Amino acid sequence: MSSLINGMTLVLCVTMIGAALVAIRDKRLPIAILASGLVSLIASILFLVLAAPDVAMTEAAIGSGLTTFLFFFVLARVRGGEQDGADHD
Amino acid sequence: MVDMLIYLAATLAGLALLLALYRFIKGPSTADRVIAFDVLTIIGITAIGLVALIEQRGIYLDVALVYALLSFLGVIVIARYLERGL
Amino acid sequence: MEPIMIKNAIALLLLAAVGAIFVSLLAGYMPDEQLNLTARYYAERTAQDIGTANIVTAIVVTYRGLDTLGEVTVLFISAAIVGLVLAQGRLPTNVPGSPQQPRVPVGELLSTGSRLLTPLILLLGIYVFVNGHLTPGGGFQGGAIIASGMLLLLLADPLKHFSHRLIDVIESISGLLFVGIGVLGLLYAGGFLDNRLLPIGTLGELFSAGVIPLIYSLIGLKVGSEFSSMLASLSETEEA
Amino acid sequence: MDGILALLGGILLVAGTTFLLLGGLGLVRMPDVFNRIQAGTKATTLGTLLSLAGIACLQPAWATKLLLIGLFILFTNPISSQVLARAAHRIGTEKSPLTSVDRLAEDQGNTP
Amino acid sequence: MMTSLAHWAMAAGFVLILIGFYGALTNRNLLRMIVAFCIADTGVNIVLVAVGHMRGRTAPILDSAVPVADAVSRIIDPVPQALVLTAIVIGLGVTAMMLAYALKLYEKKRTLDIAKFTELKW
Amino acid sequence: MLKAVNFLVVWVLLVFFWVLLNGSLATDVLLVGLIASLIISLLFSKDLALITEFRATPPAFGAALRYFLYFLKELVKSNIRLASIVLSPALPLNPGIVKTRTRLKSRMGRLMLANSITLTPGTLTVELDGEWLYVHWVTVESTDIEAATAEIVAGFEQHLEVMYG
Repeated sequence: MSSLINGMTLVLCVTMIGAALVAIRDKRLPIAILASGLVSLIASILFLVLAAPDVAMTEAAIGSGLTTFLFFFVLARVRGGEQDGADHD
Repeated sequence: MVDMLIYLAATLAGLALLLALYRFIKGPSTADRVIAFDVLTIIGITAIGLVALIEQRGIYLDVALVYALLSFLGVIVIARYLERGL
Repeated sequence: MEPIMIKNAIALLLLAAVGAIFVSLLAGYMPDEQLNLTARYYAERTAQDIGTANIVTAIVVTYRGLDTLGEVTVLFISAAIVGLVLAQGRLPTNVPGSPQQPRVPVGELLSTGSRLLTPLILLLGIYVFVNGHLTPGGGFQGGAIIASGMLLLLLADPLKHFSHRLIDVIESISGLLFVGIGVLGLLYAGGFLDNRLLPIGTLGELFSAGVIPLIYSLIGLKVGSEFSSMLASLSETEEA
Repeated sequence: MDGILALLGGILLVAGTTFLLLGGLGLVRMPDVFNRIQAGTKATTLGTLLSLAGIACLQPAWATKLLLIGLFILFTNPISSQVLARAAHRIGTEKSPLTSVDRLAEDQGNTP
Repeated sequence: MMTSLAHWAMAAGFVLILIGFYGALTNRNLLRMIVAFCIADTGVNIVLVAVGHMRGRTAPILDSAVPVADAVSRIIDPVPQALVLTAIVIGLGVTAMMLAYALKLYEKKRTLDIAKFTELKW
Repeated sequence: MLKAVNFLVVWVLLVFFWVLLNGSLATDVLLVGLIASLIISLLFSKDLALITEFRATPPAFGAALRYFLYFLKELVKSNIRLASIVLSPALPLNPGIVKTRTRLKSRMGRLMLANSITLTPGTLTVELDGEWLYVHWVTVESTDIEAATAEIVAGFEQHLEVMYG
């Protein structure tokens, strides 16, 4: 079944890079943060495919979970500053 | 036979993943993207189940448990942020 | 905007250089067919020396236990800095231009649901760190899950004041016990943080692998309370 | 006997992922946020439950853990959908022009 | 060149690192820079785990699927995994500190634009 | 007295959850589970008082079983209906948010009701305010409060009323 695993990896990699591009390019900060959470989420499935369940669980609980929550807590405190420095490009 | 079915299932799940990703990139509102995020997490749970099945390792399922928890918490944090309750 | 153009060009140039290095690394990479010397040692000896089913746990808690102690210390310091930075000299919150709106109250469904789910999430966290030597997971993951449960409490009842004292007490006691177990290992077993303080038992049972379940539980509690205090200090900045 | 159980598992798995695909399709086709919540998260919940059941048939030893994952999803998913729908309605997310009636907005007095 | 799973994952990790660097270098909003940093962090972790992966082997956890006797021939390298585990946890600590400082700077200056912080410029 | 009963129920349920999680009944697993659940139920049994709102009488158990079966039937039925909507090229929608009324008083029962309504596709609880339940409906059949209540809420409510009152 290694071809199945290879195909899965490809789809996951494409999804992850797409999400990363959204995270960098999108003008709205909440969406950028959400996209970076999605990158972590997909990365954690990728870790599982790479036979690293420990890392997958850490990434799911910490990288995708707590980091995103921290970002949103901070974002709720800086309302009004989301668009700062976005005047170029 | 069963192998064929597993292949088919993985293909369908992959297509669903790409559809949800399309919605995530397209938007238009933040709430739409949150839904797409939730759906992607749920598809991720199925994907974890499939990986566990293919690799024959039951211990991978612990990660799926954490996922089930995270999709819930993430959506709630973002929803509370959106309605200015955080 | 000329300077920004130049800046972007420099950034792209830098990225191209880094990208070239990455491509050459990738082109020259050949996956190993055999385990290298260190990994082979761990794979052969873990089951009999340490008694954990999860070899990553054996490396994190025992073989490289000192690093983990350092890691927990770094986390503690960063949690303390977050608290310190956010606590000192804050401005009055009602600055003109940002009208202070009352918080939207929590719906009944969320408050009922979170009451029901918080204990389950905490129990899941405990399961993850108690079984750290058998299944994927361990103190750090379990601690993160416990902090997520605390976050749910915080979300469902934003006005409820977090008991910082209790969190601090749990944090310091588990830290002290962690170091204490390490020192006991130095005195009664092979060295600092040696897990053979307790009998190793049979592979695959909950009470096996010496003191590893105990150490991982302490790490879980400590990390969980550190993350919780980070979350709490970030969320309570308005009231302080 | 074992073969029949495995076959049943495979069929359940395919049925589950078909629902996942339908959920994804609904997510793309539906016109506004609320309809997307309906199509997206509900169909995928059933899809995941069916897939988990299929995996349980293929590997009976994992049944308890899969049951637990299923229960967790079954309980957490509706709560998160409701909270999200409430937030989306509160911030006045655009509704599709097809929407025939909105009693909640009428009762809150803020006609969008 | 023989491609394998590890190659794909490693390429994706490298791409993520580049995307993260690009974002951190071109954005001027503090929080955006932190987001980009997190993405680069994830990319580094993926590359590290991919280095430890070996074709046709399974996770370094001994149970009924992997008996102790043939562990050496069945499991992958556990050392990178232990390293990455530490890296992710420390990554959260670093992110939390960066966020706390960003919040503090915002409270002082009411802006998140990095170009507005001119005190340390020369 | 009531407090003690509540505490014991919470403890037993948490231990049951723990056993499911571990998938084993070995003594050491049980011992750790008992201690962990004891600590959690000491901390949270006050918040979890709503678990004991379930009336532990024989008719209530019967109603719980019937409720579960009815729920499964509705889940599959409405999923298939929604699938047919999604697959049809014309996308026959008539969405809207209708107002319905519930008679349930217990918090747990109301949560279960809202969750069941949400999990059956086609209907989604948006807001629960007192006795009023605002439901988003993909294919609105009637905007009248009583008719919508009969269509959406009544099926689940009749079982939940026996269970929770």
